[in-house]
Parts: sequence; structure tokens; C-alpha cells
Amino acid sequence: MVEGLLHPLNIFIVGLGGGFLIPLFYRLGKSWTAAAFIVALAAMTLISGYALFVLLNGAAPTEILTGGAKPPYAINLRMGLAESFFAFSVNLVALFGVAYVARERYGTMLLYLLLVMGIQGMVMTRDLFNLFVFLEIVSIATYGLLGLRDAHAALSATFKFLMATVLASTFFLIGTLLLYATTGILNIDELIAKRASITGPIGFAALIFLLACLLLELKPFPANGWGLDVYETARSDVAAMISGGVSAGVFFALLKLLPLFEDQLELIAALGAMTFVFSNLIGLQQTNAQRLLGYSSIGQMGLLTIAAPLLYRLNADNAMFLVVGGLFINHLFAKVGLFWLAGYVGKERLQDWAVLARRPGAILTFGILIVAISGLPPFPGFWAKWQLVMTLAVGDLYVWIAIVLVGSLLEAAYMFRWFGLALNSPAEADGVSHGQADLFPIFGMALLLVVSGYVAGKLAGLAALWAYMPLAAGLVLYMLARLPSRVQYLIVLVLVTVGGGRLILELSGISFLFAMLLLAGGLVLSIACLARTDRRSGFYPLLAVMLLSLPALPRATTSLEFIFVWELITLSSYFLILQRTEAASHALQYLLFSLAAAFFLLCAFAVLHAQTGSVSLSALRVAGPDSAPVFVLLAIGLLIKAGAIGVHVWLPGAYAESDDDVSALLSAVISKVSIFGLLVGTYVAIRSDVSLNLALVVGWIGMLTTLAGAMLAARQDDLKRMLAYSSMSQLGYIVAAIALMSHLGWVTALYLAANHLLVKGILFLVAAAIILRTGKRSIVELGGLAGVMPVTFTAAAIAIVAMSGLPPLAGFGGKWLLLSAMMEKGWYGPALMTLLATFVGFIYMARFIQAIFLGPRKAAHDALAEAPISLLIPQTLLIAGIFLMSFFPKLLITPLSNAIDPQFASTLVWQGMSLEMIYGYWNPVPVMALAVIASTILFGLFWLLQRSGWWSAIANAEIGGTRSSLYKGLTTVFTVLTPPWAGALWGGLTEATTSSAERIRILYTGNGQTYNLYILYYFIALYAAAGGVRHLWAGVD
Amino acid sequence: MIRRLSIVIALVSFGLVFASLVAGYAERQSPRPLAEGYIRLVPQELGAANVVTGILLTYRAFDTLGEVAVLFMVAASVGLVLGGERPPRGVRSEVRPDAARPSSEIVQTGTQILVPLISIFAAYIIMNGHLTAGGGFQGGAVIASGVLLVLLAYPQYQPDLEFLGITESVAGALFVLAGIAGLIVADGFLDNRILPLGQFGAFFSAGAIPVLSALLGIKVGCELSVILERFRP
Amino acid sequence: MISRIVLTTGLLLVLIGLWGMLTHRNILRIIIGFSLMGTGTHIVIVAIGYVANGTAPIIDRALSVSEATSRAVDPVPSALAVTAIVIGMAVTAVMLAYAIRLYECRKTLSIDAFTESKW
Amino acid sequence: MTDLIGSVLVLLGAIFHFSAGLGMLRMPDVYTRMQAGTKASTLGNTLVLTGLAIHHPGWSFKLLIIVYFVLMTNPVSSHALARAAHAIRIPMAGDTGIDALRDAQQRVGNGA
Repeated sequence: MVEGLLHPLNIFIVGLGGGFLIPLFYRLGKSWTAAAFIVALAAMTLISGYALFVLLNGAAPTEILTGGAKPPYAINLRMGLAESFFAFSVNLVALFGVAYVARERYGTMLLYLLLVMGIQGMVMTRDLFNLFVFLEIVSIATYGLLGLRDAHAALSATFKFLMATVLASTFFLIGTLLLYATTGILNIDELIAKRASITGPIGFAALIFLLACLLLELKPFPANGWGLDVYETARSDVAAMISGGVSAGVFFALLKLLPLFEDQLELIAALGAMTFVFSNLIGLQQTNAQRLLGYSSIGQMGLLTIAAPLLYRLNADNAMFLVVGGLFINHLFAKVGLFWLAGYVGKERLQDWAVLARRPGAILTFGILIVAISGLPPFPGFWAKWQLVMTLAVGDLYVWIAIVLVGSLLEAAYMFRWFGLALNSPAEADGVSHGQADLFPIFGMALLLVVSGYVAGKLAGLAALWAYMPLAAGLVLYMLARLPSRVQYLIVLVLVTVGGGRLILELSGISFLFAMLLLAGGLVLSIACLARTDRRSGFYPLLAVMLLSLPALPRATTSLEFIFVWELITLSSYFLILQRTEAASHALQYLLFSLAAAFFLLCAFAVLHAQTGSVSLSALRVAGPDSAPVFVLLAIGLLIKAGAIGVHVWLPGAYAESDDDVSALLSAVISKVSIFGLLVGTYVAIRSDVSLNLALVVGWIGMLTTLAGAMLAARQDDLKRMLAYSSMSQLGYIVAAIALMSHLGWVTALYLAANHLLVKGILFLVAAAIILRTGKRSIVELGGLAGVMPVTFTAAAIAIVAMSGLPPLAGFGGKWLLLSAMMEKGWYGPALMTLLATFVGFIYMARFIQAIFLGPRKAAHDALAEAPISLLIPQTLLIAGIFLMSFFPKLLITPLSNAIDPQFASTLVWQGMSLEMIYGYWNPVPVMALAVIASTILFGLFWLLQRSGWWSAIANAEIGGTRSSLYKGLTTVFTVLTPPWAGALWGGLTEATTSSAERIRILYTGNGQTYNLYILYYFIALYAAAGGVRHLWAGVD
Repeated sequence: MIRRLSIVIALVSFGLVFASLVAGYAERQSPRPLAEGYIRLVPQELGAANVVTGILLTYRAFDTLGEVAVLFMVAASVGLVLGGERPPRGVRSEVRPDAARPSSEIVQTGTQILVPLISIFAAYIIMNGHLTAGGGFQGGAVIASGVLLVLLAYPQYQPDLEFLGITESVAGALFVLAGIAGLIVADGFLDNRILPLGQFGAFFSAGAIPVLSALLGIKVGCELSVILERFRP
Repeated sequence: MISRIVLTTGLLLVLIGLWGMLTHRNILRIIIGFSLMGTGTHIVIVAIGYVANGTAPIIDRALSVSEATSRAVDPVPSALAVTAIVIGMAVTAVMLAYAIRLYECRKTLSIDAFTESKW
Repeated sequence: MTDLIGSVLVLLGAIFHFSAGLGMLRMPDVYTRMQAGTKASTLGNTLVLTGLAIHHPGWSFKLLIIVYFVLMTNPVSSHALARAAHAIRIPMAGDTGIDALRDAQQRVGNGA
């Protein structure tokens, strides 16, 4: 009985019967109509859901026969796994969409119901002509629903849409007929079975006509202006159904017919690629929300059109479900949610979306949808793209990988730009146009994305729950967002300590050390956020996610886990930067470079996967000598993330413009993530000579970065920018140290990394304190703060000494190690650069201390208080760390050395030079004692001078004297030496991208006839590209 | 000019493709196997003399149901599009008085003569669909032409939209019900053998096909009439 | 031969419809172009169904059951034609409805007046 | 013999149809084209159908009905069309002398 009631055929009985009866229910009353409508939709959802459930449990696909006869005489339909999946997800979305439709006139409900049924018909039918009928049902329902918007532009757009789709469906009809003329078959299964008999000019033309229609219905570039116009002007829920539902039906039809097009698979993928890249490119230039979503929709369909034929050609049946299914539901849920959100907000221009800024719930949902649509974790699109890239790599289809990733990057660019705009300037908040109730379906979509993301993750192979720990912590914090911020921070602390502790306990070696470093550093620096007492909506959940994903990165054992956590770190830090709305453009830059970096890593892992057949990170250690491409890709990605010279343009903005406590975290802790990546990734270089040579290149890049960073820092007047460039400079040392590819180099790298974490943490907190107390960021406006903020000054001084590489503090040890390691490898050039950079470093560091803390104090700053305790505590802890490292270097060096030992002992790069030997030259304790005595004396002198009032005279003399002109001269040199080529390059690239987008946009003239002409040419191009010209000549003969 | 030229080039290209089709087409000397099967099966299994109707109302009845849905949706769509924010009907005749211009005597008289004829013809077409050329769609269209004539001859005439709507809905629902009956009584959804096949070639034969034809005819007639009515200014 | 002539006619009609649809600026004429294209397609359907020396696939005095399989034309395209015609009519009706609305908005039927959304 | 008569009638009908087509192309305005189309094609249809009836006497009754139908519909529809054209003031050819319908309407208008 249950079986009978839930038979898939009943979808159509319910749909059609319900549709026909709705006018009758209308006579009974409006609420009856709505009730019947909802019951019918719910029934369809239930039936398809049950089918999916049964099929997932291993049942055979259900054949639906009609007319009391078997195919090919009668029309048959099929409910298989893929069908039920598509049907169920579309139904689910439609059911949520009821919220917007059930209040309309009954005609709307009727069309909506039949539309949903028609989509499922397209999905399930196995008869070509029946497919045409369902296509028309869907089209006509769409035409009717589009009439809901009365605006003039909407009517015009609908007419263009009509013209185009009628032409396309005529193609389908002609194709079907010609296919019947050649084969005498309409049943799809039989057609596929007899694929070989579809030959000759008629058979060929038939296939091309069919293909052209299906592609055109997916709105391919450039024959898609009509689709965009409708996306732009239609009522948002209707646009949502077109984007999610109708496209789903058409795409499934294409998927179903793919075996027929086996000679055109590459062509289909190429057309999809064109659509994917170009629509995302033009999307960059959009200012209208719905049109932007239109471009994105079309792009997503393009992506699906790339994926499906390529995977089909590769016979990757296992990957097919995850990739196509994942990309599809990701697009469906996210895009439908975004369209609904557009309806809820009711603002056309992207700038006006700032009205959302004060609605945390809506913003969270918006964020989830944006992240999902960009194909980032933890949503299905991410897993699907990962699987897609891996599968394509196995098939050696690297160009396609590049296309997919470039398009994804473009899409992320405009999506996140939009998100930034929504957070921006909530000055005039004249409210959204709809009530809160309209938000619930959108929440539903976000929830579905989360659930489906988890399932897809399992399918992709990420079964480990620990990877979700950061997100779970974020969720807990989000639910507790009403608590006072200090309580929230306490919870963060507890969660991160407990969770991070659990993550760390399972680690050993370098991973353990790094996880420890990242976790401890993150925790200590996060204390600084207590200095802020205002309400920071979303801050603590994000903080929890970030702090927990830091130690999770070393925990990753597969490339999938690695990328997953990597993206979590990227996203959480992006959103943290975005906490300061003024930083939106810098945050976007940060995100895009980080994503590009992640894509390079993804490519590297894909190549590795293709070479070794493994997704385990340990494959990096055993990769063979031909792994040079892996190394190059990894190096590029990680250097981007580390802010190496040339790709450093994101760094100053992100570090300097974010909130002060976030800056500290970014610069001190998150930057180490790329260092860890380099340590993990450079294993592959060990086994091939090419890669070792490439490592030298990386080393040079590192040193150039150091030098350039130092020079740029010396030129800055902005406190935080100076520190940001200083970070860049310091990271350069570390990169160079890793690139040494020797035991000593790596010990140095880790040592430097730890040192930099401590030092830069202190300095950014010092900057935070100064900005907090003075409100100034330019060091020119500061001065003499040592008197009013002595503790801060002391901390800054210690940090500067430790960073500059002066004895006695840890920096000196680091430099010593680095120079030794370079000499050991014979890298004399880089060693020279190290010295030079150290000298330049002295200049900006001296300037930092001198200009801020020494010199005359501005009158306004006389009454300043010391930094708040919440900033001083982390500084003190970090100073303790510095002293620990300085006095007992072996405490750190020994475990470092031991952790690294096994890697190099087997690789023969280790040349037997004992660390003790090198390190033995320098015994820190006496040097330290001397230094302490000296500095005590100096400090005493300084104190006496200040007391006696002579100080200001000396300081004034200093400012006006030689030091200043020396500085000026040097900065002139630095300016010459660091021409803004990188900025010009990236600016030029951006400019070129946007201007080409602007130029391509001219295709869309807005004229319906022109669009139809494009469609004709699209067909002609398809025909010619598929090799139809030979048939033409055959015809002439 | 460029535009013209590009249109010409596009059409010439299409012409070439079409020419290749014509050149490649060979006239069938005998029906295709599928067609042959239908020609054998329809009289034998369904008891319908008109093979096309047999196909339409049983083997491909799912398509037919889809078409009915299409027409039904067109009525609703046109209603949505034209019924939007425009002034209600009563008001409009004042705004545009010429819309209600009476038709001439010739048209009215012609209508009086023709409408009965058209109706009878429609009924004939519908009810003989299983025997000769004809069927529900064709008959429904003829009914609608009669309605169109009435609308032309008597511009003031208001068809009872509510009645048409209800009839249409009921006919559609009955069609689906007949399909379900096929599922229960006969071999599957939309199987026409829920009624006895009767004597081949007789008026009451071919199972439920005449009934389905009638339902279709009524439904299509109503739908087209509603669409026509919606198009009236 | 016959089917080739019919096929040519149908395809020509499709071309004429396309020409009309692309060159005329008046929306009503464009719709007529679409209708012509549709009609051309229906004629193509008929052409494809034709079997040499065939007659209508209706079993009556003129066509006995036994000779039907050899003398009748293909009934499938005829069945498809019915559906295609109904769908074509449906689409035309919707197009006309939109044409009326467009005319009400702008008091013109020129397609050049309806290019609001672009880029 | 009957075959011959029938064929001649069909041919005659075809000639009238041809002239109808010619008239549609050559006539100067809507009204004259309309009348050419209607008159010639009505007669042409009738002739063709009569010719067919002579060919196939068994079809006579059905053909008669069709003739009746053509005679009823063709003139009525073209009348309605022409009136509609007149009502929306589609201009007549330049050398048209008399517009009886307008005159009649004016008379009615003046009288009232």
C-alpha cells in the first residue's frame, strides 16, 4: 500500500491532478487553494524523497510504464538514483519556495506546481518527444510566472526570453524529428543502444540540433543575453526557480543524452568552459544584484557542463555522482537562497545591500550562501570541485583544471565583493522591503547547504570529525552570541584549549611543534581582544573557528583535509579582517590571493595524486624525481600566501587595515600557516635535482622579499603598515631558511618562525595600544610616548631588539643560525643579502622606537594612560617566551632538531655537521648577563637624563640633525630600489580584467532579435565545430 | 547593413544545413519497425481504427496529458499576464467605447446559421476520433472557433468564465482519474482498456478512447474559449 | 520524391519564418515569423512520416488490417504533429499576450523600444 | 466523360483561385484585395468541390455540406474583416470615388 502510494508515477498524478483541481479549490476559498497547493508539493517531495531513500539503500531503479504497454511503444519513465536525487532536491527547494507563492493568485500556484512537476518530468522521462513536451510545460509555466512582474523592463525581458527559448525548443523538435527519421526510435535507451546507427547528414544534424537546444536552454555565453535580462528583471522567487529548477531539468536532460553526444564531449566541455569563464568575468562588472546572480547562475551551469562530459569521457562513474551532484545542489541551494535574499532585501544595486549590515541573522545566511556559491568549504561545491580537480588530473586534463580554477576565482571575486558591500556603511538603513518571515526559507537553504556539505564531505573522503571541530566551536559561539563579550571570550578560550589540546595530543614531530606554536600563539594573542569592550557581532565565533583550525592544519593527513582546513583558516581570517568594514577592499584582496594560493596547492595535490595515486600527504615524502611540477605549484601557492615579493600586494592592506587585535593574529600566527605548508610541501624537492635547483630560486625569492620588505617598511609613516612590511621581510628570512633544504636550514626556519611569532605579536599589540590611546596611526604624529606608556615601551624595545638580530636576544641566534646554514650550503649571495637586509631592518626598527617613543611628546599626549591590562598580559607572556628562547635556546632547538632529524637523515642532504658545533660558538648565558647589565645601566642613564630635563634637548637635536637627513637620503634610495612594479602589475591585471569584461559586455545589446541571431550563430558554430562541414559538401554533391 | 548581412549569412548557413538534410533524405518505402508495430497493435490491442488516435490516447497518452497541461497553463499564463494591473473589465468599456462596437447584421445572421453547424461538426469530430481522422484536440479547436464567432458577433456577450473554468478542471481531473483507473483495472496508467473494447469499427468501441476524446474535446474547447475571452480587449 | 518536396517546403518555410523573425521590427510580425517557423516544422513532421504510396493509417474499408502495415504512412509523426501543433499554438498565445502588454506599456510594437536591460 | 467534366470544373476552380491570388498581389488597397480574394476563392472553391463531386458521386453529400459551409463563412468573414478595416480607418486607394459605408454612417449620424 505504502509502495503504491509512494510510487514515483504519483508525482505526475499529484502534479497534474492538483494542477487541474486548483481552480476548483479556488471556488471553495483562498485558504483551500493554498492548502491543496502545499499538500500537492509536499506529496511530490515525499514521493521523491522516499524514492531517494529506497534507492540509497540499494533498491533497483523503478521503471514507470504508461499506457499499459512496454517501451518503445509506450512512453516510459525511470526513477533511478540520480533522478530521485535531482527530483528530491528540486522538490525540496520548491517546497521552501511556497512561502513566496502561496499568497499569490491561484493561477500562480497552479503554474508553480506544474513547473515543478514538469522539471521532474524532464528528469525522469526516457522518451525524447516526451522530453520535449515536458520542456514546453516547463517553458510555458516559466513564461506565465514571469508575467508576475509588471514592470516594463520585466515584460521586455520576458519577451526576449520567449523569443529565444521558442527558437531553442524548435531546435529540439527538429532534432527529435530528424533523429526519428534516421533511426525510427524515440526511446532514449534504445537510441543510446543504437548510437552507432545515427550517422549521415541527417543523424548528425539531429544530434547537433538537440545539443544546441539543451546548451542554449542552459544559457551559454555569448548567446545568453535574454537569460540575463530575465534574471535581472524577474521576480526573485521566479528567477530562483529558473536558475535552480529549470536549469536542473535541462541539465539533467543533457546528462541523460550525453551518451548520444560521445563525439562532441570535448566540444560541450569547451563551450561550458567558455560560459563559465566569460560569465564570471563579466560578472565582475555588475552592479545589479539579480543580474550578478544571473551571471553566476549561468557560470555554474557552465561549470556543470564542463564537468559532466569530461567525467563521462574519463568513465569516472564514481566521481560523477559527487561532482555533478555536489555542484548541482550547491548551486541549487545557494543560488536559490541568494535570489530569495535578493527578493527579501528588495534592492537592485549592490551598494544598497548595506541595509543587511544590521541584521546578524541575515548576514550570516548571506555569508553562508556566498561561501557556498564560491565553492569553499564546508559546502558541497568544495568537495565536488576537489573531486573534479583530482579526477581531471588523473585523466591528464590540466588545462581544464586551470579553467575551472580561474573561473572559480573570478566568481569568488565578485561574490565576496558583494558581501563586503553588504557589510559596508550602514549609514542609511531604510530597512528591507519584506518581513522577517521571508527569511525562513533562506535560512532553510543555508541549513540544507550545511547538511549536504557534511554528507558530500563524507562522500569525498573526509570522515574525520576533528576537521569539523572548528566549525562546531564557531556554531556554539554563534548560539551564545547574546552573552557578554567577556563570557564569550572565556568560552572561546575553554573550547580552543580543550579542542586544540585534543588535536595536538595526537601529533608528533614537526606537526606537533607547529600545532603547539600556532595554538599557543593564537591563544596568547587573542587575549588582546578583551581590550575592546564594544559589541563585535560575529567576532567570537570567527575567532573560535580560526584559533581551532590553526592547530588542525598540522593534524591533516590527506591533501583533502589539508585544503579543507587551509580554506577554513583563509575564510575565518577573511571574515575577521572584514570585521572592520573599512577594510573591505583589503579583505577582498587578501581573500583572492589566499584563494589563488589555495588553488595552486590544489593543483599541486592533484598532480601528486595523478602521479602517486594517493591523496595522503605522506605521498609528498615518497614522490619520485619527476615531482618538480608539484614542487613548483606548491611553492607558488605558499609563496603567495607568505606574501613573497611580487605577490605581496595583499599583505600590507590586510595586516594594516584590519582591527588591531586581528592584525596581531594575522601577522604573528596566521602567516606561519604558509611556513608550515612549505615545511610539509618541500619534501618533494628532496628527491629531484630539478627541484633542488628550484629551491635555490625560492631561497632567492625569500631573500629578495626580505630586503624589499625591509626597504618598504623603512619608507612607511603608518605604524601598522610599517609592521606589516616588517612581517613580509621577516617571513622572507624564514622562506629562505626552508629553501636551504638542509637540516640546519629547517631548524633555523622553525626557530625564526617562533621568534617572529613572539616579536610581531608584541609589536602589533604595542601598535594596538598606541592607536587605542592616541587614536593616531602615523608615526609622524607620535613621539615621546615612552614617558607615558613605559611598560609598552619596554615591551616594544625588547621586541625590536629580538627582531633586529642584536644580541643578546633570540633574533641574534636566529640570524647566526641562518648565516651558518647559508654558508654551509655555499649560498653566499643570499648570505650577503641577509646582512644587507639586517642593516635596512635596523633603520626602520630604530625609527619605530625613536619616532614613537622617544623625541618630543605632543601636548595632547601628555595625559595618556598606560595600555590596558588586556594588552599587557599577552605582551608579557610573549616577552617571557622571548627570554625563554634567548636564555635556553636548546629548549627549543633540541626538539626541533629531533623532529626534523628523521626527514633528513634519510635524504643524505644532511652532511653530518653537528648542530652543537655551530651553536657551540655562541654561549648565550654570559652574553645575556652582560647585555642585561649594560641595558640596566643604559636604562638608568636614560632615566636620569629624562629626570634632569636634558633629554628633550638631545632628542630635538636628533630629530633636526643628521639622523633625519640620513633617513631622508636612505628612503630616497629605497624608493628607487623598490619601484611599485608589483602594484602596477596586479593593478594592471585587474584593470585589464575589468576592462575586458566591460568590452565583452557590449555583446549584450538588449535587442531580442540580435539575441536570436546569436542563437542562430551559436548553432552554426556548434555545427561547424563538430565537423558538420563535410556533411554540407556531401549534400551539395 | 552589417546586421542585414549577418542575417543573410546566418540564413544561408541554415539553408546549407537544410539542403544537406534534403539531399540526405531517402523516402521510406515501408513504415519503420516501430510504426509497423503500432499499425499492427492499435487495432488489435486497443480496438481503435484510427491508429494515430490510438497512439495519442494510449501509448503516448502521457504526452497528451502533457499537452492538456500545456493548454491549461496557457490559459492560466495568459490570465496572469493580461489580468495583471489592468483596469477590471467593466470599467474598460467606458475607457475604450469603440471596443463594444456592435457587429453588423450580416455577421450576426451568419453566426446564427453557423454556430449550430460548427457545434455539430465539433461533436462529430470528437466522437469519431477512434474511427476516422479527428479527435479531442481537433474537435476542441472547432468548438473554440464557434465560441470565437459568437464573441465576434456579440461583443457584449460574456461567456460564463466560472462555468468554463469548472468544466475544464473537472474534465482534466476526470482524464487523470481515467488514467488512474487504467492503473487499477487495466495494465497501467492511461491504459484505455478500462472499458470493453467492443466491436471493431463500431461507434462504441476502442475501450475508453471515445470517453477520453470527449473529455479532451470538452477540456480543449473550454480552455481555448477561456484564452480567447482573455484576449478580448 | 513526394516526401522530399514536402520536406523542402517545410524547411523553406522554417527559413522564411526565421527571416521574418529576424528582419521585421514589429512584434506582431515577429510572432508571425515564429508561427511560420512552427508551421514549417509541422510540415517537416509530415514529410518524415510519409511512406511511398502510403495512405492515412486508419483501418477502414479503404485499408484492411492486412495491408495496413505496408500501405499506411507512419502514424507516429502524425501523433507527434498533433502535440507539436498544440504546443505551437500555446506558445503563440503566450507571445501575443505579452505583445498586448508591451503595447499597453509603450504604445508601440517596435522591438527596438524594448531594450531596457542590457550588459 | 464525367471525368472530363469534373476535371474541367476543377481546373476552372483553380483558375479562379489563381486570379484570387493575383488580385491579392495586384489590387491597390485592403478593400479591393479583400473582394478579389473572397469572390474569386468562393467561386473557385465551389467549382473545385463540384468537380470533385462529379468525380466521386459517393462524396456528394459531404461535399455539399462543405460548399454550404464555404458559402456561409467566406463572405461573412471577409465582410467582417472589411468592416473592421473600415472602422479603424485603413485608407482606401487614392482613386476610390465612393465610400458608401461612410456615407451611410454619416446619414445615420446626421439624422440622429
